[in-house]
Amino acid sequence: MTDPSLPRDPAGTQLPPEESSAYVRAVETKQPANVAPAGTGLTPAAKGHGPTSASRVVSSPWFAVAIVVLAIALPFIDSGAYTLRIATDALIFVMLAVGLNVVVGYCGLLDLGYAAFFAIGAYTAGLLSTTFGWPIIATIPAVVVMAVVGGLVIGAPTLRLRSDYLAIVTLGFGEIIRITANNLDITGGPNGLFGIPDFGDFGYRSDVTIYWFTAVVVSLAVIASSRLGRGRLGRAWRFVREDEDAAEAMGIHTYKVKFAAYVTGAIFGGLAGVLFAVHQTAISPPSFNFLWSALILMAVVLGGMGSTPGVVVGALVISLLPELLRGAENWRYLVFGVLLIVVMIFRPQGIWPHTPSEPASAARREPDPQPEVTA
Amino acid sequence: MDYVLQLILNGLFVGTFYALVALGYSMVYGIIKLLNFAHGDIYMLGGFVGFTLLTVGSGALAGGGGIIALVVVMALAMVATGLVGLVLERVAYRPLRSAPRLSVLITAVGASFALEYGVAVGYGPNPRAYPVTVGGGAVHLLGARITYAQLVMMAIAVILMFGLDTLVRRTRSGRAMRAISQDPRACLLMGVNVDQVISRTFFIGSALAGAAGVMAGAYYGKIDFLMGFIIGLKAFTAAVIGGIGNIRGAVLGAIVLGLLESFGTAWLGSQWRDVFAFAFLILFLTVRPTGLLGERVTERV
Amino acid sequence: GGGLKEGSSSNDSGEDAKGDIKLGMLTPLSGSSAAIGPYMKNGAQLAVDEINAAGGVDGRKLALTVEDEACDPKTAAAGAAKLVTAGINVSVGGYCSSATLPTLSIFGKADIPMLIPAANSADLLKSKLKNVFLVNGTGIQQSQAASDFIKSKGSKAVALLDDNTSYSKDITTRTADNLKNAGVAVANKQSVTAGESDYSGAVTAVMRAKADFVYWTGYYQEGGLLIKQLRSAGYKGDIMVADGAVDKKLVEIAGQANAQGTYATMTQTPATIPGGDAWIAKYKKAFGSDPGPYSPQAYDAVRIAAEAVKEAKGSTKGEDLITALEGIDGFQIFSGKLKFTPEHTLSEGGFDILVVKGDDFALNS
Amino acid sequence: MNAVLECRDLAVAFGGVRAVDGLSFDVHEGEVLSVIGPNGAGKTSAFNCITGFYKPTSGSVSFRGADITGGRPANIAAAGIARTFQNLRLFGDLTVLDNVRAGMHVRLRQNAFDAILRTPRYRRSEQVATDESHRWLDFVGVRSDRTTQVRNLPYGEQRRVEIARALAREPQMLLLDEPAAGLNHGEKEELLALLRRISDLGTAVVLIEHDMGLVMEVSQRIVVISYGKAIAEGTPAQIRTDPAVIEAYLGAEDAEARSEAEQIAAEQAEELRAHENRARSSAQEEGR
Amino acid sequence: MTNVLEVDAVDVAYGKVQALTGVSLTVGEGEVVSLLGNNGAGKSTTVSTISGLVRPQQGTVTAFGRDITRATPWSIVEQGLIHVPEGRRIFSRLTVHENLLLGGYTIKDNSLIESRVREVYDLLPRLADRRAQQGGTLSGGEQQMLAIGRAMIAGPRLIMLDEPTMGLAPLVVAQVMETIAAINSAGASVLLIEQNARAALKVAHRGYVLDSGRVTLTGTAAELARDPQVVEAYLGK
Ligand SMILES: Nc1ncnc2c1ncn2[C@@H]1O[C@H](COP(=O)(O)OP(=O)(O)OP(=O)(O)O)[C@@H](O)[C@H]1O
Ligand SMILES: Nc1ncnc2c1ncn2[C@@H]1O[C@H](COP(=O)(O)OP(=O)(O)OP(=O)(O)O)[C@@H](O)[C@H]1O
Ligand SMILES: [Mg+2]
Ligand SMILES: [Mg+2]
Repeated sequence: MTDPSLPRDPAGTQLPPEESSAYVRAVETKQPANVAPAGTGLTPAAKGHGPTSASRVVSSPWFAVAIVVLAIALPFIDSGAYTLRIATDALIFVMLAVGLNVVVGYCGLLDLGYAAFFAIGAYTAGLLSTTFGWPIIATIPAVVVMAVVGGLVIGAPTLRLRSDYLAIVTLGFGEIIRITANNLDITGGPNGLFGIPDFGDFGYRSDVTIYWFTAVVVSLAVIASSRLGRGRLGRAWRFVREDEDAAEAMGIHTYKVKFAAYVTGAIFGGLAGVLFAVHQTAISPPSFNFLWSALILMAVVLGGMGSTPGVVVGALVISLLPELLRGAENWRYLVFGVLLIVVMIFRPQGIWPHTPSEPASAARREPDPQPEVTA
Repeated sequence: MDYVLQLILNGLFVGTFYALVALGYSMVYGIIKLLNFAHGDIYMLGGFVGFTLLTVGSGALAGGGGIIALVVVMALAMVATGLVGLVLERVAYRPLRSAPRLSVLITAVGASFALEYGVAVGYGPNPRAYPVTVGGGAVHLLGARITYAQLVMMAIAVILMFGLDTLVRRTRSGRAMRAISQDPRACLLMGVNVDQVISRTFFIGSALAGAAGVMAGAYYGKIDFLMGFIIGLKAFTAAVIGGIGNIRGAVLGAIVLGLLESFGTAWLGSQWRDVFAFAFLILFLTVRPTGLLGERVTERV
Repeated sequence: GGGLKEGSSSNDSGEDAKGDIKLGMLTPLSGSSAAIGPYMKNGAQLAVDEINAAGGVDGRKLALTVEDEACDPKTAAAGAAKLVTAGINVSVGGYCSSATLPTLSIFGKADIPMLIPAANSADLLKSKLKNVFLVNGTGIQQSQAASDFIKSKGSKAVALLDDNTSYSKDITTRTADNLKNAGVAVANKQSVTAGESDYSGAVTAVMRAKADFVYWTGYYQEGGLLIKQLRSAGYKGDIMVADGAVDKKLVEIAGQANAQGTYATMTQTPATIPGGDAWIAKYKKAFGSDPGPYSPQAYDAVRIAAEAVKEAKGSTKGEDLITALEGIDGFQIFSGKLKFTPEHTLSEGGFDILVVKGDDFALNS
Repeated sequence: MNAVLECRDLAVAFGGVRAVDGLSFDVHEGEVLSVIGPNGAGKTSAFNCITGFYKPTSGSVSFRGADITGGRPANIAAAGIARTFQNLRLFGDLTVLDNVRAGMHVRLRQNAFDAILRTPRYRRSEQVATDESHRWLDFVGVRSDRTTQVRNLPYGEQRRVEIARALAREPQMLLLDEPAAGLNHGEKEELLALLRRISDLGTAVVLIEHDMGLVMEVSQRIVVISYGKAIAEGTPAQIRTDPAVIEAYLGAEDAEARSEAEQIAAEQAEELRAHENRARSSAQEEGR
Repeated sequence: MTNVLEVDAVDVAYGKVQALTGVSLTVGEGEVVSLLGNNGAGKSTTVSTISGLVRPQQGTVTAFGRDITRATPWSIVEQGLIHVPEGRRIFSRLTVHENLLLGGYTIKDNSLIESRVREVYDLLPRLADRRAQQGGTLSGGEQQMLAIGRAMIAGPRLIMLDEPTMGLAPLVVAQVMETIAAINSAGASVLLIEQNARAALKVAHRGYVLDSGRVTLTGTAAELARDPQVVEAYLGK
């Protein structure tokens, strides 16, 4: 009776009874008037939430330690130039994806121009280090400032817009940044900036040093973004994503909260830009085009919006898959495209979706028979 | 004066092409809120289908007038791209109706890659020159210049816009389309075959894009496998300026974008054109957050 | 892989002194410039096959590995790392300048000489890396040839159009400088967006500037459209294109009538040198199609690499090869006799002026 | 008695429709005030004006002496006014507990860095949030699993969660928009008890309701709105017999409808009397 | 009396949640049948199963003598079986008038639609006042009237109303009940879900009580109104 082609929910439980139109399923859980871009999922009544939720595993300190250890160990396993290069690229992409996840996954703001912040970070670091001779490490505070400024400039007037209008505005912003970098002399025009220094000489091969540095920074970023998603601010993001009006009625200043998400995303993007600039040694506008923004967004959605482990997996897939298909030439993106469709059909919520859950500590300790509450 | 007029004419004409693509974009968006990133590639596909038909049929058409051949080919290409749109919806979008909205964005981008590189593999990555092109005379209007081909194409766009607008606003089907965008489940209870209406919308939208693809090939004389990418983005932008989901808005937005680009080029130079257009768009949306003709409803609480 | 410590590059070329001489090429096989990749790849392969058929270099065969650069810096850098890991001895690739820039340090650290056949931005040389050699004429030389020709035409108002990529913009910027020095007025200079179809904005600007000479430095796709749209807007003056646009397709896209008489600045190619026809025929026989942009340069890059190994007495160590390359003098390549300048560019990068006759470019006499 | 909230000549219009048209009323500290009136009279719109979701075109709202007219919803909520919505507006995808934590948002003392670094302050504050959420859920009597998504709960439970969420804000004033809609008789009784408990906390409650039984039972005062204006105000006993109210709310144009309406009103009055009796007897029991 | 609707031993589950177990009920020609039950008892699920929105695991649904267990929702509508859903489901950005027109989607004859729309306006004049207003901006009560009006355009032979009086003022409740009686006397059968059991049993001929997905009680309206269980749970002594 159950149609095997129907998407299943991640917990492996069955969907509601088969229904005659694909749309019936879709609509049940959606409120048409208030279309949050993050959308909502399957009829989730059937979803089971075990106490071992993925996001809890990932936020446990042991998991974090495991990631860092694994990451740091990689060069001992394979220190080939190619391995390190694509591993570093993938890690930078992970950082971008968890940053965008704050904006899109947590807060539900559709951002199609995220590469703008990546560019701002890369160019700020590149410019200060090449033209002005700063050590790369010293550029980081400047990058954070620039990313925040960028976030303010574009976010301030536009965060009130509804999702698709926000999408086009961010897309436009991304293009503006890229084209401006392409047209200005100080940014090196179409060739961009080159000869960007690395973090310094630590007695190791420079690509190994860069890899290690990236691994540490990205691990910290992943943990930070995962933890950010859980506290007061993280909850507020989700409230805003779910229902802005209801959030307002709870005293949540939705505009400020969106802003916080946007600026947080900007900082992540900017820092990823620094890593990218160092890793590439040369940066130029084509690295920050719309396709990049789209790919980062795809990493977030493919992995599972709002789910840190999912987004990490998504980023690894989106970053490494085309690299693995490198030999396929023009078939490369054909295969990539088809794979994307196939994956999404089988896992519509993403590879490792977010399941709303409570930590074990949140279970009620002792039921109060006679509630006594002081107002 | 003639210069300004020429700029306006340029803008109008470029806007016409954007409009043809934006119409389908907006229709599809209007009904299932999908940012169909593969739409531009359907336009590209239209160009290639037309190319193939014209090449294969060149012998048969050699004698006949190029224009008649073109019209026939365009009709066939519309059917072909319409069907591709149908299949795309069936395979890549329908299975994800219950998924988060952005999941469909992924399959749309996936479909876009698949179409682009499918054509790149099939036809090779080199651009192709169109076998039949429209040239013809030009009208001079107060010193500005516009060709007959351009006039015809603008007329086609306007007619299509009115046709579609009437369809969506006045007919039973159109009402159902708008209703589906708000509450598909309730539509079922009204007796609407939701899947069928959605399929129909994809067919129409894709056929329009296909027609635009053939026109582009015939007018500009060149097609390539990535030609849909930029125009897809522009169509999206145009649809948003106009108020996304709104048919008249799509056309109006496309024309505004065309004019912005035309004047942006003139005032700031080609390299700043898109910066000018996007900056204008951002400013505009901050004062008018739902686009030119977008509905402004006070959401009820 | 090699060790983690500094200096332990994974390319220990000494080890396989007996094996194949490994050549690596980065070229766009996907993305917007995917059309170019096969031309370069085939050109290089032709040289490899010829040399191997003639017994290789000191009895050692050449082996060519091609990686996609997609005209994207990140993909290019990963491709370069992959070639390094594969242990190539010489790099004979590089198409997009912006994608080639990040590969410089990767090959540099691995001590691999680069013979860059297509990318020719002056920025490639700015870091003064000793392993970088440009086998293509540079923007400096091309813009010189262009401005000389424009001046000789007695033009009064020149329009310079590029596609906002580094290659193209480099040429227009230098040409503009040269023309200014020569006292020729640049009436209009603009960058258009590649990948579009409608250039009426640019055309209108050219018409308004009353230009009598248009120089396009982008590729043939847009070049063809531009010529067509200029002509149909009633532009009567001369048009010239740079080497990136020298392709039969330009004529096809623009339409023969429109394209007739269009000039081009171009390094010497098989099509323009005596005896080149034989080479073209050979290419056609091998790959079933005409050679395209940068096929000859890629072919030459491989031959130069082989020559360098020969000069270095069979050593494939980076420094030996670089010394050998710097020492080569008089080796015949398509663009003339090879002798690298101290900056590692061609000393004899003679640019010819071509003109469209019929359906193709021919030498302008 | 002190007024917590004063509405003066509130008006809001949409196109030609004057949803609220010169509405004035006060809410006294700690009272239960019901707002009744025909469908479309402007009750919900009035709530929306008070809570900042609509900007009144004229008139003023002051809360505890401060003018809050046209303020942002979030600021008004932070000032101490909590509300529920006529159509449930829960965060459907989130857990029951998270929904209630939303109400606590403005009271939690932790920042983003605490969350990233897991400081003791963060842990403490999260523990408080969890504990209090449980207490409020107990208070409103939610019996379902609190760690699942709220949309899995039965409708009646969801209504309760929404009230718990509003209460978690610890507001001085709580606005409830038709909390009894869709509840059956037994559930209405439970709601009645809950409203009493809320009132006992000292929170002023403003209730929009069409269920006259409930309204008459629980309110100290009633305001009747029709066409955006208050047409009557008084104790339940006064309102029940006010001819203007019968005219506007229970209908008068049509004799048949009127008799039907009177019948319903009479039934409800009867119900009310029964309730009062019961309440009295239970009070006596407690007294003993 | 022939049955227009027969539901026979229907089971429905949402994933692991068993919503209905062996539910059987009938609606006779010209009858008003009321369905009572607590929150979550499965009333809405029953109606959705009949209208084809939800597929049962077991059992059959027969309408007008035809098996519609696997029929599509739109073909069920075409047969004259109209479901007015819980929560009104007005098309918020269509005007009142357009909402009504959409109710006649399955009718090809435009003049028939028009005359029915006029009838609805006569019956519910408040809708006529607001004909050009967007559905979403109506007050709760107005939306409910619109939902009922919209269903009437289709010319239902059997109309299923899911809590039609929720949120309505007492006067309007009475009006709605009258409207239901009017629809019924015009020939349509009615399946009515109501929390307001008192009002429901007043218009109904027969009724069923659902509890945790099972039919626990059935009888004529008068019988039910007298049943002590029903009085206790739904009528309140
Ligand atoms: N955003 C809006 N746009 C247009 N009209 C509106 C809007 N909000 C309310 N109205 C109109 O204002 C009037 C009052 O609506 P409101 O929702 O306040 O009524 P209500 O008293 O709450 O009714 P009910 O008891 O049915 O919920 C209605 O006629 C409604 O159509
Ligand atoms: N889409 C769904 N997914 C999972 N469970 C559901 C879904 N819809 C309903 N249920 C469950 O099925 C059972 C019956 O629900 P139903 O909506 O039919 O009840 P009802 O009698 O109409 O209640 P109410 O009076 O609240 O409308 C309930 O336990 C409910 O939680
Ligand atoms: Mg209301
Ligand atoms: Mg129900």
